[in-house]
Amino acid sequence: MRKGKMKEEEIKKTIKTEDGWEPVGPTPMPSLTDLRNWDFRLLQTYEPFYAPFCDLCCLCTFGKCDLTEDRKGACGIDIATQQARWILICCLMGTAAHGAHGRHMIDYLIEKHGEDFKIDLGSQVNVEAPIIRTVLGLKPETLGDLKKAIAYVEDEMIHLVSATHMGQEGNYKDFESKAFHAGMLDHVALEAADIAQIVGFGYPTSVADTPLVDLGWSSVNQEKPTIVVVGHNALVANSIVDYLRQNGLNDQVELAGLCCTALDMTRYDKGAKVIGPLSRQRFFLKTGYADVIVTDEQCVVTDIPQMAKDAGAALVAVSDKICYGLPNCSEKDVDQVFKMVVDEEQQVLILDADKAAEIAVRAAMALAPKRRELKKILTKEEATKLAAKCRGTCEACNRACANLLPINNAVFKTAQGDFTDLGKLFLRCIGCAKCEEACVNGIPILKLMQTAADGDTYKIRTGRGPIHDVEIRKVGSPIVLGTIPGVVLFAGCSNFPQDIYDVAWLAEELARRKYIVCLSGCSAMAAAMSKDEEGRTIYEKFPPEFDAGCIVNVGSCVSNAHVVGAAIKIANIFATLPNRANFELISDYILNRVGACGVVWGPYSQKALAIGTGAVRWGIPVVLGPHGSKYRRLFMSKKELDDWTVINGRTAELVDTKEPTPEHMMVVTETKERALITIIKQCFRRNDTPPGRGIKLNSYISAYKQLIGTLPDDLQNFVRTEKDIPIVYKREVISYLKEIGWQPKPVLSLPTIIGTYDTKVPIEATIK
Amino acid sequence: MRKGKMKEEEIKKTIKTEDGWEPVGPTPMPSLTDLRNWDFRLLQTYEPFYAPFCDLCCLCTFGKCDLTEDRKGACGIDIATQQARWILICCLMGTAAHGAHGRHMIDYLIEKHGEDFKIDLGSQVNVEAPIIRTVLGLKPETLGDLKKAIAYVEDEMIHLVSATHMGQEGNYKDFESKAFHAGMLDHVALEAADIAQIVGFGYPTSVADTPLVDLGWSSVNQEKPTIVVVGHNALVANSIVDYLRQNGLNDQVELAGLCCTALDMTRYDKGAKVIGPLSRQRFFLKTGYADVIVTDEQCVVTDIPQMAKDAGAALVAVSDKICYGLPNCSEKDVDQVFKMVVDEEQQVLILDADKAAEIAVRAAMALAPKRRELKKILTKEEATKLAAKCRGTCEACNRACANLLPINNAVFKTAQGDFTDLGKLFLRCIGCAKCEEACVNGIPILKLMQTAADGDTYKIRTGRGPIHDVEIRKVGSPIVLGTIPGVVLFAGCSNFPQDIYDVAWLAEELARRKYIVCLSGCSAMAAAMSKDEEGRTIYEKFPPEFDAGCIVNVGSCVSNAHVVGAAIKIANIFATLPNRANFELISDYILNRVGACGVVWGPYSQKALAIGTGAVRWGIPVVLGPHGSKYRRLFMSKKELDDWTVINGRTAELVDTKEPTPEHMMVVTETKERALITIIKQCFRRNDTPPGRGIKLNSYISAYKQLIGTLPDDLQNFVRTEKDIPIVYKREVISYLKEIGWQPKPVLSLPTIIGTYDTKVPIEATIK
Amino acid sequence: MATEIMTHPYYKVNVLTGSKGARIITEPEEAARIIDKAKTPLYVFGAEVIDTPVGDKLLIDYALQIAQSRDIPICATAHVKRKMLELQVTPDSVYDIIEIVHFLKDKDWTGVRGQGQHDLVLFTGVRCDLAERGLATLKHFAPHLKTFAICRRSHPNADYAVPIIAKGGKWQEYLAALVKTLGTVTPAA
Amino acid sequence: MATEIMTHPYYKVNVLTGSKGARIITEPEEAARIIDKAKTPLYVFGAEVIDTPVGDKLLIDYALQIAQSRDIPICATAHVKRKMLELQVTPDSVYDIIEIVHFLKDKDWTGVRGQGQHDLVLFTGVRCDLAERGLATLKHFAPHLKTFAICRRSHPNADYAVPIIAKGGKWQEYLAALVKTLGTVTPAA
Ligand code: SF4
Ligand code: SF4
Ligand code: SF4
Ligand code: SF4
Ligand code: SF4
Ligand code: SF4
Ligand code: SF4
Ligand code: SF4
Repeated sequence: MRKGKMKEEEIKKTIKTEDGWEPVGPTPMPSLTDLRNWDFRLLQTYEPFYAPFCDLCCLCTFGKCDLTEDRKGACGIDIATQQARWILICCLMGTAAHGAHGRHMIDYLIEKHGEDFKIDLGSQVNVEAPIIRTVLGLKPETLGDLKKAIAYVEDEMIHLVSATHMGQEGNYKDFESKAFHAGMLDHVALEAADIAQIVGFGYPTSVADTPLVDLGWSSVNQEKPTIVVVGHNALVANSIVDYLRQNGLNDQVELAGLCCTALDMTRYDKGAKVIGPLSRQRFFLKTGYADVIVTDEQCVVTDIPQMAKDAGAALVAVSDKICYGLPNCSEKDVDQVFKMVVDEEQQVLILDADKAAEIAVRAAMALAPKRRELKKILTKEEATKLAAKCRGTCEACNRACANLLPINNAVFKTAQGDFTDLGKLFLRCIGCAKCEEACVNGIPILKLMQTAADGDTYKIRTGRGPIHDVEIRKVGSPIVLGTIPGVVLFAGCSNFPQDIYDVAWLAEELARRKYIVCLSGCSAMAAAMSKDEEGRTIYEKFPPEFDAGCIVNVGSCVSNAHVVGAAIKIANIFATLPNRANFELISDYILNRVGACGVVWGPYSQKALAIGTGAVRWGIPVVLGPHGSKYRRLFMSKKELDDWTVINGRTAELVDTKEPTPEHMMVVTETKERALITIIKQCFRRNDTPPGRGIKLNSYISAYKQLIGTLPDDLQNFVRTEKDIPIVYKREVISYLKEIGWQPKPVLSLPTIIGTYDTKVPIEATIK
Repeated sequence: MRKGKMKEEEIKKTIKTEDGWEPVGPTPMPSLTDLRNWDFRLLQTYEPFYAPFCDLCCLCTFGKCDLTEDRKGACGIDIATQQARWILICCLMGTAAHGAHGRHMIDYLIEKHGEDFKIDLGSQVNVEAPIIRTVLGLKPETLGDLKKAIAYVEDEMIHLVSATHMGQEGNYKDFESKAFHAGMLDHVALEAADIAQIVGFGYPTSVADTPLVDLGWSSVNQEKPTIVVVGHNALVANSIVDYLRQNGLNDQVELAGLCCTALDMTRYDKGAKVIGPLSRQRFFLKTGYADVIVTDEQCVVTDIPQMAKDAGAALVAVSDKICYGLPNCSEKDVDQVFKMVVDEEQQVLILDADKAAEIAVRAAMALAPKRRELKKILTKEEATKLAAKCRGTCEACNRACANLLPINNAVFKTAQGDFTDLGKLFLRCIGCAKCEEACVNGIPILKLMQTAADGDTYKIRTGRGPIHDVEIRKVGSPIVLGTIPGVVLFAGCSNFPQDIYDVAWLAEELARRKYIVCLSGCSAMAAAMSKDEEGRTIYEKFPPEFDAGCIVNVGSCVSNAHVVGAAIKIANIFATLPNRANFELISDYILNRVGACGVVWGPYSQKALAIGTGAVRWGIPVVLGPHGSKYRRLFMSKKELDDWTVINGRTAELVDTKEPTPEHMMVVTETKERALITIIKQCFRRNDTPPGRGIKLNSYISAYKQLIGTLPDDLQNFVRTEKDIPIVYKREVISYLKEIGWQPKPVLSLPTIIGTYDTKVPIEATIK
Repeated sequence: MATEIMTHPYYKVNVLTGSKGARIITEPEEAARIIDKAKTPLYVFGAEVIDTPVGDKLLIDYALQIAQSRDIPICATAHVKRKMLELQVTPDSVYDIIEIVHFLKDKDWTGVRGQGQHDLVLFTGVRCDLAERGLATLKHFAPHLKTFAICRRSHPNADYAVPIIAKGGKWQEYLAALVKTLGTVTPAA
Repeated sequence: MATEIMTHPYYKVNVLTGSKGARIITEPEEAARIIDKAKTPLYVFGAEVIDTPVGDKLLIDYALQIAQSRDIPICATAHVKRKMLELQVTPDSVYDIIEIVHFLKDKDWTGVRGQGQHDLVLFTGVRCDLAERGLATLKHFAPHLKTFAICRRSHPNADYAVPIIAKGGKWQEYLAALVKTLGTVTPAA
């Protein structure tokens, strides 16, 4: 529905229009269709690419409907639209996960500190919430304001979920527009959630060189009572820290975590340990090192109750999202619950953070002495024996592997006492446990891996949160000119196709080439698992300031917001474009002028899909690893065959740039080699000055030569004039260009697509 | 999270605790886990029955995961839990559809009338919103209060959607509890939406004998310019009525509708026509009778743009849920849009109700004269000729049919000039068009059906909205005693397995037996499509007052709320149980004492699933037609093998009733015969007095004998003492009972399951 | 070595999306062997047995013959019992289709004759989409028994299924041969 | 008449959930015929051709021989080009796998040699899950061409697929026979 007057008044009130930090732009708190024209403009260049996972639709009782060969469902839907609907459903799961997480966090902190608790991100951060400012038009000043941001997400969500019902949206483009909306809402939720926890828990902010903390499964001291927190919401983990501190138990109890809860917990307590990403959950929990397992929410493998039982560990579930059918002990007396947990070996649900924390600590201390025997991993001899039945031939394991790994050979070698291959396999294993389940001889393959895995400990820098305004001022110009070749964010999950080291390799290759490299979540953890000859991880080797050649851990998944925020801040702080309720203006700026690129090398989750989809709406291209093809949708141009006409902001004239940049908005690459090249390319922008483009091309050519051995095959697409050509390669490039009949292309200093579609944003707004 | 103090304060404010109409019960605005113990108690007796539609899970990029033979997904999920997750996803789609609909309706009406517009449902209705009162604890007095109800739905929804993400909930019972929550929220949304439209548009309320209006495709006068509205949200349809009235065009333009929009539009204007339910959409739109098609939202077949094009009709989409990729003309000048639609034959999206209404009317008037030729259906000769290629042997049509119909023979006969079979087929056709698509000879089967279909016009009573308090007072006692044998609601969609007449048959059989029979939505329409020898539909034959032997059309899908509301009101008004924030108390009362049963004979939609799932949480059993098995989940007891212990409210003692009532909470039946028997049985309640049970058993036995030919095979389960046995069958029954060794069972006057599980509701509360 | 399983039954709404599909029992003799081997079989009669003609007979005629050849207890679903009584046969139990499936899931159920859970369940005449759902339930949740869909539209979710038999004549032949084989072979044990 | 299609490839994550599955080309000779009949074929080399041993050779050796037998243009994905250059072959085009699939969807695309869209696309050495996704894309959105997955793990979403060949030796035999047949049969047209 079009917004009526009352709705408009309501919005004005919500965003405190009178608060005159900037005039309110055209799209305050945009609803479903408000940015649809922008979306359609993007889709015109970047066509959705669908890879159906199933020929059918099974969503309603008219089905299953066969959608092959132009068949339509009983409802009339076609295969492309069905894929797009699916994408929307998945994006909504992601957005909801973050939104609910944010809501929970904010409600909790409001209970603790009150609605009026001030948002203060320290002396270095004045533009505290670039996403919320741009999307809603609200400058959040208190926790209560963050709640408004989440309420907006909630309000929009119901409409989006509604659209997925049978007999609703009938066009794939509109589903994609709605998915973009979900993605954008996701970013609002991310930002609100991370700001809330930063201010509410006093996480680091306005510092770049946050502490280095221990990472790796061996960093856990199995001599001590051990609590392992698993999930994405550090609220209870932080309560455990508080309880330990209050009771002087810090040194006596080991607190470690898996996934983002671990990362966020280290922002609260640098003594906490990070075991690793999602892929390490089963692997670690099966060691039995944990005396108490605390599950919160998101990306928590659902068979933890069984694993806890097998390992003789206590399980405390603390989220209404994951209740495992357990008795709800939230209102019970602590001693009574303690008894249930320790004496009766019951697994429990406790939705009270303080109570859960106390139980976890007390149970760990009570259980640890009895569990000594259970904390052993297999000796090589035992492992060899267990592997003995494997002849390496049946391959049932391989066929079941979610990562297509050659398990048979590794297990067979293990049976011979050779653990090398299994050790290598472990580095590619995503921890799905399907091999074990499939093994016809019941070999406990994950347990064998524990024996094969090295026991190193690594250093990871704790998440630093928002990028500082002053950093933005410094890098804004070189980024927009192109002389800093790009800002790359490695986000998301550990569903890596290849070695766990890939992310570290990619990050390092880029940092070496002076890209600004940021990491978050499981990627940030994985990148820490690789050391150079001197034993240093990339966090120790590269500077933590947001500048050319840095390695920045922004934090957990919710911290991804800050990198998108940095792109917005470049437009807002550096280029002084107004961002208040000005989504299109800012996104157009990013798309055309900010060489940013998101990478999800191990895409798995619906959350990562939502984040990626949101990034695309902001004009930030996304590069995915091969598992990303199972998301079923990408956004790709037809390269030089497409129309790349934009508007010259200065003259308001249409100019056919003939330059496919950014080339794709969401693309999958198969190998890390190809990923590197693609990332570099996705950082090209139309706005690049010749020196800037020269630097970017220099990266591109050097990487291409290094990995593929020749000049890039599509180099001609990105050289606009001879001035773009990097000096070192000048002769070679010119001769190549001549050979293939290259023609110069226009260079625009103020490119924009505003004005190439129906929008309320005037072209003039783009040049400030 | 457990609710904190601030949250509790916020809730108190929202529900105006100080407003002392009743003390606030234990669960005001319950969140995800607040009613979990109640749910688990239900699930203990009524186990989820899963019928997986697929062996795999394809929800994240770790998949597809094979879940057969106890295999788990990479995330650890098992097949049962995966089904339950799917159910939750589908329920959420339904809840969101109604919630977003309600939000849209309420926002629109607030724009029109203001937030403080009073809710007044007339002299007969004082308990205006039993569901909202019971669930939230709020007595809504204004449109603004209804908005609060929807806001509550929105707030809860994000958490539920979150739980469907990979790596969240890991137990099927908890997924079902969340699905119950979604279903209950759905009911809140239904009630809010229908109350809003009743008061905002002045729909009938506090009258029982609402007008009889025309139904059937032939009721549309194809001589006049014709607008056909399709969907579930009558907002724009009502604007069209307004526009026609304001411009004195009522008599000149034909306004007709398909699905619930049609029903709701006749509540606004009794001159509007109802074409029919969802199953008639394609059938009718292919006649070309519509000059302008207006699509709003929900259950709108997604290939309408193509059908409109084929029929040369204009298409105006008016909802942000269904935009079809069309240009958004909401802000354009009306004349300009008129030109686009009429001259340029463009299909358009208009999100402004008044503008859409004006365009629809003006376009219809402009197009009608040119479209005369297009409004023809095939002559028998033409149809015979088109069918000629069919030899009836390839059966491609049959194999594709979503309703498993024998199309080949009917088409083959048509080719011989005999339309009888095709006419009969039409009555079983659900309009999926798959036959047509599959036909190897490209025979336009739906168009042939137009020729074969009879052209009768029928009468349906317009939706009457809420049941009156005075009616409740009258029927409360006989219902609770059992002397009115039951309240049956036929709700939902037209995905009927058998003849469209089935619902009319079932309704009539029950009304004859003095059940209170209510209908809504597509079922209400379908039931109108059957006439007796005197040409009367059931709406003409049976009284419209909510009393024994009535036939009540409550209205559209959102009006279903009023039947659940009636059950609540029986507890609240008749039995004077407090309902404010007292979900468990009221549901326990319904489960044990109110013989209500919901029937969805043609279940198809996620909305119907949400409604049904919600009903179960309220203690109302649901009977589904066979397509309901494709929902994948039912709730069934093991009959006499289960433990049927309840508490005697008077003595607070446990009593093993040995009586499986209600027997199942969600069950599928294959045939209408079996459905009738099952519905009758599902109306049994533990609270039935012997005379009441006698009356119910009388129905049961008579129906069983009529349809199956013997005494019921499970009669012994439901005869508690000899006093229960209906006089007419006394001898026969007693001899049967003897034969099988029946033993008497206890009869409880105040049965309750409160107290058989962990709850805050004291047993004493159940006896008032 | 590419595993091929039955995935496409007669009805498209029943296409198998999965990894475990029925074994197709092309030969009636093989069908007879499967039935013969069962120790505690059950035969579920669906509503369609009543009025589905098979040549000059009704489906129920063949189903009854099969049941009687091995004294297989019958569960009459829907309103099938009425017709059975007309034919002078009393069903061993009356449950609706979903109810009997629900009981079959429980491995400790005592079966319709109280002699223990069934090891093979035959289905005939259940509406095909509904049958397919019930078979899916049993496939996943009743590992303790096998299902055999004696239906010419074929059922991928069963353990054993008849191939699609389009022609009425062939179907009658199949059923007749099955009955005949059951009649000639001496019952196992 | 129960339609049986290939649904179970080597990898479980690639199980077909659908209604349109590959034809299994069991005989290398038939594979050769399919390739031979194509008018404008294309061969897509995936990253794994580089380092996957096939007996004493590499996968790329066979792939190259197949391509060269009919002058089939090659699209080198990932970083395959490097290896090809080492082998003194220049690929006709360099796109990453998803990019080439994207172009193949467009029936008006001129193909890698500018001579029109391809009618048959061979794939070898693409990571199996990714290949399966690309093949699904083409199955649904490129009705104008056929795909042939020359991969011993088998691909249900292709139009033509090799059966699962577990043993390395057999796989080498298959490839060798294919190359040999292509070498002996005179190219069509
Ligand atoms: S969409 Fe997924 S769940 Fe549905 S049939 Fe296909 S693979 Fe199975
Ligand atoms: S939503 Fe449409 S395509 Fe999917 S099962 Fe239902 S009718 Fe078929
Ligand atoms: S646990 Fe690792 S090795 Fe085993 S199947 Fe999963 S990804 Fe493959
Ligand atoms: S399934 Fe087990 S026995 Fe077979 S190859 Fe794999 S590890 Fe060895
Ligand atoms: S990065 Fe991905 S897998 Fe890791 S914790 Fe975040 S969402 Fe989960
Ligand atoms: S959600 Fe779980 S079962 Fe489903 S595809 Fe992902 S890992 Fe597999
Ligand atoms: S349109 Fe009717 S007859 Fe045709 S396939 Fe659908 S339900 Fe069957
Ligand atoms: S598909 Fe067409 S030709 Fe074949 S039987 Fe059906 S109506 Fe006749």
